[in-house]
Amino acid sequence: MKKSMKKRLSLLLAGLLALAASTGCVGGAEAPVNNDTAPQTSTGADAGQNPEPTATAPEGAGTYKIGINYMTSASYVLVTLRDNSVKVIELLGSNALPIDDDANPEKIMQDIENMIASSCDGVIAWMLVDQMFDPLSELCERGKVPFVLNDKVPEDPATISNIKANPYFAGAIGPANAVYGESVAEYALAKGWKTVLILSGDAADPTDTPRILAFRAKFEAGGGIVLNEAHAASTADIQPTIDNALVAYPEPDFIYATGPDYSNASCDSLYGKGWKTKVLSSGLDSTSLERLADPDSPMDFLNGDNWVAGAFSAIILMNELDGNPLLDANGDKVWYTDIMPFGVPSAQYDLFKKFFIDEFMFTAEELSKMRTAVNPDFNYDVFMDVVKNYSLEERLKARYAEGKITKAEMDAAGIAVN
Amino acid sequence: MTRGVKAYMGDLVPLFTLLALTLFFSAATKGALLSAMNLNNILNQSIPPIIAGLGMMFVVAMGATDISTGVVVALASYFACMAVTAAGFWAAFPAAILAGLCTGLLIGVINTRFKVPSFMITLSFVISVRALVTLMLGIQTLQIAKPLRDLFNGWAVRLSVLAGLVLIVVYVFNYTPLGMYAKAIGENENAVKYTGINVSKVKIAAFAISGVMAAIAGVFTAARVGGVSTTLGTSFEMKVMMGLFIGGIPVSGGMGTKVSKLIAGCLMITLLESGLVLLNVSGAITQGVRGLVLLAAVYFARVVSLSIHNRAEAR
Amino acid sequence: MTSDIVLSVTGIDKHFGATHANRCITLTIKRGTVHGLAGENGSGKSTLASIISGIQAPDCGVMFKDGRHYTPETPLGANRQGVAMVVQELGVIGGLTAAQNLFLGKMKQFSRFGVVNVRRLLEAAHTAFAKWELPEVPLELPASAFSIEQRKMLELARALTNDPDVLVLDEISQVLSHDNRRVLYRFIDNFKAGGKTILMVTHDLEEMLAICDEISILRDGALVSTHDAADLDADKVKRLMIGREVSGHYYRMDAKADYSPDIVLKAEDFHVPGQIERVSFELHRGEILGVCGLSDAGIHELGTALFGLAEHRTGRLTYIPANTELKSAKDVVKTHGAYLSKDRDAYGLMLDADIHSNISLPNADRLSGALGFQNPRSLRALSEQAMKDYEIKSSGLEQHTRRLSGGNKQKVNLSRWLVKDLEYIILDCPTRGVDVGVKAYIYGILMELKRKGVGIILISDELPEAMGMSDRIMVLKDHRNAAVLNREADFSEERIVEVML
Amino acid sequence: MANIKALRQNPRVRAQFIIAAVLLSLFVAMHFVSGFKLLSPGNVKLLITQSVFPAFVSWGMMFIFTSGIVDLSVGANCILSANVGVLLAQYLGLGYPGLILGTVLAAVALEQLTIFCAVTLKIPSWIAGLGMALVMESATTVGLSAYLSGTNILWLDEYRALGTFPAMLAALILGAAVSMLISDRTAIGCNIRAVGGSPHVSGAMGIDAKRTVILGAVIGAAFFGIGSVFQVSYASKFIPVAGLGSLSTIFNPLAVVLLSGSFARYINTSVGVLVGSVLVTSIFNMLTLLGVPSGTWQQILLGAIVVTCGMISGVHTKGVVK
Repeated sequence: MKKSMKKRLSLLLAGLLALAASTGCVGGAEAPVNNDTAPQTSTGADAGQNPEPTATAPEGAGTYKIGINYMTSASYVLVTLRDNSVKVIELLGSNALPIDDDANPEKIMQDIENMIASSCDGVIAWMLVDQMFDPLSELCERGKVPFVLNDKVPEDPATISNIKANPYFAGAIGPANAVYGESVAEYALAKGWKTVLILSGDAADPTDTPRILAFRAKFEAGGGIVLNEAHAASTADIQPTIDNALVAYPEPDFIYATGPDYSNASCDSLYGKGWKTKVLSSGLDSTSLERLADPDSPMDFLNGDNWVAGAFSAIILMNELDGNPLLDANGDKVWYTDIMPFGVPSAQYDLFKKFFIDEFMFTAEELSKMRTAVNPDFNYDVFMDVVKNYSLEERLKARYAEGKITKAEMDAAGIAVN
Repeated sequence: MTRGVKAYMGDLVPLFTLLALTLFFSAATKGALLSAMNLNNILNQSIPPIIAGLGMMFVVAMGATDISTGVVVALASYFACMAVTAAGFWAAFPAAILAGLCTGLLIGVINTRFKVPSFMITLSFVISVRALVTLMLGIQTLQIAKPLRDLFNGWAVRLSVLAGLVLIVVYVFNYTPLGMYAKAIGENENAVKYTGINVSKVKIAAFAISGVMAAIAGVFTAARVGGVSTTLGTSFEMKVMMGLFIGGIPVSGGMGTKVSKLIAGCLMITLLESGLVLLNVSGAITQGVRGLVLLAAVYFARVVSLSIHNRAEAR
Repeated sequence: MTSDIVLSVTGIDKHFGATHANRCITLTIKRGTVHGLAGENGSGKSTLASIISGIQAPDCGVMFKDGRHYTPETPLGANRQGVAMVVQELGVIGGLTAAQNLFLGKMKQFSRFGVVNVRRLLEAAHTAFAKWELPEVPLELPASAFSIEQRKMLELARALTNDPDVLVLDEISQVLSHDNRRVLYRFIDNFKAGGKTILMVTHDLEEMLAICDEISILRDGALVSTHDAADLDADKVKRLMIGREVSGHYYRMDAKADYSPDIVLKAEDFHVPGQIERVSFELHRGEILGVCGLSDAGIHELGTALFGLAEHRTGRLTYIPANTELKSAKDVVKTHGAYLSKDRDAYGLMLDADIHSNISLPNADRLSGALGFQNPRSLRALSEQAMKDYEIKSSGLEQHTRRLSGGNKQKVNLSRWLVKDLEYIILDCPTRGVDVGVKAYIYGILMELKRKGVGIILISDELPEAMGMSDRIMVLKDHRNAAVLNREADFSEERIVEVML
Repeated sequence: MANIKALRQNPRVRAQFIIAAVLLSLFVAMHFVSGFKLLSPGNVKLLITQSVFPAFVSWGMMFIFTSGIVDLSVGANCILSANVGVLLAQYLGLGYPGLILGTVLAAVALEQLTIFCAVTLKIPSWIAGLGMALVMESATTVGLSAYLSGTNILWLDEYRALGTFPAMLAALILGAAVSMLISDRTAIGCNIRAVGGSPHVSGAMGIDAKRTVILGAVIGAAFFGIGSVFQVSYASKFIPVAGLGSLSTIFNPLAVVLLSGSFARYINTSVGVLVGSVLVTSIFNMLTLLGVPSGTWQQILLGAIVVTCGMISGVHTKGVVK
């Protein structure tokens, strides 16, 4: 009896250890982590002396272990944002350590602490709400680890100046959330629609709230009427919430859903009702895009930037770690919250899928050029040009220039090329 | 081995498990686990669950359930932040404690006066109080000012509050009638009632203590993350509960409820979360590995305590 | 099959850890008889009963039933071989209805394609009670709603659904009230008349002598001897059980009521809806006031209500020396009162806690100082003192109460109150489930308390006990105070039963 | 038999009438207040459709919880097994059999893992459930991310006939009938309660406790597996969650189980689950119709209603309440 128990126990433990070890290796398999035992390497100079630079990292550009926190593994939005950072880091020959925050604000701080303790050279930070930025900044300063703000950027002036004063602050980049909402409102007003149901998640979600506020301001100023703002308390509640709202407010002109989960639930709810109601949303996931391309689907408008902030923030951090921070004319770090969303017309869907979803939107070559250590011409202004010009068309043109897209395909997509 | 020693050994099992986990992770991380900075982190991260657990222990000792801890964290930190904004610095703890106390008293009164099972009450609190915080907080940003944050995050306050609370709870739990009654209710509520003890009062007190401790944990949590948000403390109660039960506190409560087990359990969980990051286990799979290791740790502790028990029995 | 020996056990031996519970017991039980097992607490009679019932397996030894090997590995196995039991370890399950409890594990016989025919189940349940003229319990209600007597009747009916040749009854009459005991005795007669056999364990020697045909006496796990009941009397049984001469009486000897005129407790118009109807009485210093009545007369409810645990209680209960009204259990404890519930395991002890915790529980408040501080040493000293003063046999203060014998459990239960200076105490069947030795010991304690001037309310299901110990007896009938009888004048069984009915 | 008849006319029946009357008048009143929307055919269809999942999960949990296992992994289990079913049906081309059998078998198998931890490894069921919830959530997200690109949701595009109204209505009625049949009219239903009540006594009565708990879990998991099939057919997806977010999936069913348990004195538990599920679903629907904001006030009111129901049922509760 006791013997069999012991055997079972040891088997179980052995299995666990193997699992833990194997998953541990996955994280570090591509390049051994050099900084395991080394003290904090906070500047590029230190990291540059790294004894075993990997093949893809040229002279002067170090390899780093970079921590990325992301809210939850269960959201396409947040996972894509994470993956964009991870891909940039990996394409540049460094190692990413993405940590799941378990959808928990306390865990965000805990994860950052743990990243610092596990000798990450830099941190790509995603903070849930404004008040978390100050603690983050202090934490990284104490740990002497450079950090970049990814996607979420604070609005409070005091917080902003605190962060900018932090020597370990590398930059901040995020989408133009208000523009997301406004462009939906503009589109609807142009179509002459008057009534709307808004479907969103948590009633105080920091991403959705500015979008909704901007949308309401614009739409109501244009004479539109918001029938109801429906908030789902959890993912399981999304479907019933929109179902119920559509009983209470039947056949609105359109539904403004703030993200993929909500737009898809809205489409499902409208399915078979035979209403003229359309769905307008943000977030470029494949299901939404396929529905947009389908003339029978109520999905009518989508915008987004494919969560590119994740990629840009990684570039900012890599340059910072190389010892080549991106500084503007005043010597300030990147602080940009206006990444513009774009729409994906159905004619361009196939190309979008190929070059944004199946492949990465930047090539390794493009990325390596965005590193001053490799390409001395790269600087703040060049970077800002890349950011400001970023759009579906611009990206497709770049692929065209590389010969990956034919002229015929570009014409079919309605993009003029010379 | 005498019975006394046996009981003592049984209490030590969670500590052994903790030690085993520590050894494993420090070996696997080549000592990084025990670096000064990481020890700081582990302590830091364990403080809120330990504090909340100190309160929840009273409820668990009675064999009752309190899953409202997470929402009390959110509610209390909301009031703490409001009080700081409105009245100043000093008001944080009183406001939070008052919020926690009221919630706990309410749960206790509904439980004893209206005979509603505590699991049901606290479940409905989880559903509704979270929504209440969302409603009150709305889109405003409630920040905890830097000096206050520094104070709460500073070693002096953090450690002294933790040590103070541990001492107070050890005292109340082991050296006063209240603690004894709470444990006795877990053993046999009727027996307690039939010795002339006002069981309702004890229960209300236990829920109130649980609420107050959750509130204090809430202030520390808010200080750590800089303020309140609507999702603050989400599934925090499950973390605390895991800490309690992994430490070996019986689900049915009673005399086996010990402060040392709670502390060992909470440290184990934090250690696990931290250790996996140090091992570069990343992404969604971390959660699964954590679940498996938790199950293994509980199983291990059970097997060990069983074999100690059997050996003592055989003599 | 026609042999007159239905069951024989040979060389049964059983150890529990260091305890040698049964020592090579060899015993034969004759068909169509009631066979009693007598012995002190811890003499091994319950162990033997549970081995025969298949609850415990013997370390060695064999058993034969109807001349064939009898190997009950489980109670179910025993049932299949014609042995059924009503024992303490196998209660009823509160979440199930009475009918489901009756046929638990036998649902298949009412099932077709796995679906139970509820009507047939209820009919069968009804028949099970009717067949032996047992008082039927509400069949469709969950057993959690039942009183302890109803539960016992249900257990008895459940055992009988197996249609056993041998029925093991372990201390069943202990929980039964006077009238239900009569039902039990009538049943035993009927059962025996059908040529079936009963193996009975009881602490009530008078009862045992009255209904058993043969009595086997156990001491320290070994069989002393087996006798015809006709050859025995109570003193002889006691002597055999204890192994030495014991005084013939353990009740008090004096025939006169003897107590101080000072009143300790005074109840006026004491009323609990549906339980107690306007009861008034006075308890004097040094008085033992017996309380008797039929099963539903409300005697046990009176105890609970006096202790302040009944809901919607009206009327006054006053502690006269301080002239304070007692409204809650706390008031009773504060005025140096105490209460002992009838159901010791459910309402008295924390069975899975150690002796120390159990003794400390009612004294914690009293012994705590500033800031509620309890000195572990003084608590421990108290427990040690209680253990010593009341001769609790155990392996130490850390022993779990569950492992103690019934008598020692009751000593723990009593001693924790007696270690403080009491003014009055309400005892509900204090000798339930304890052996003669402890019984005598408890009566001794009562006399000691009486001498100290403590007022005692002795609620009892056993008339001899009430008559033997009380100065006055209050008889409740239909929740009312029907009469208060005096030791000198009215103490006879006929008189009391007359008032009861 | 007279005895039995008398019992039938006990306060229980009266209480059932009162509860039915209160609920009915609530619905009728709300129908008028909501501008004749609540009981409109379309909305009644919706209410029934939405009730199916919580009802099946509650029935399932009822069987598991009654046997003494508090399993909090049910939500994670539903999500994982539904996605397994969709994967088999659509991506491996197994159609309806794949969807239904795949989901139900996955639910049963996963539940057996939890039960193995709780019963065989003797890990307290709370911990076993939470631990397995962590593992299952992680398995869902990791598994799906390996399979999908451009989204993290596995869509059920075909094989959605079970999500239509007639199927949902039939499911609800059949579910209640089968649950009632199993829990009240079969030996296993009785045994589950017996084991939950006292493993020792039921063991002595020849009931194998371990086997009963395992069987109870099989029945329970089959119920919530079927519930997941209907849910995924109706909503065409079962969005994965992480970080113990699956717990919020079962908050409403948990409330339903507790409610039906506390009204067990008056209403058969299986029927109570049905009524409770429709009620909880309707509360959100009603409040939306009344213009009460979702995500805040609706949840606050649900919490208040659960506690109030608990208080009402607690009026006659005697004895120990934990």
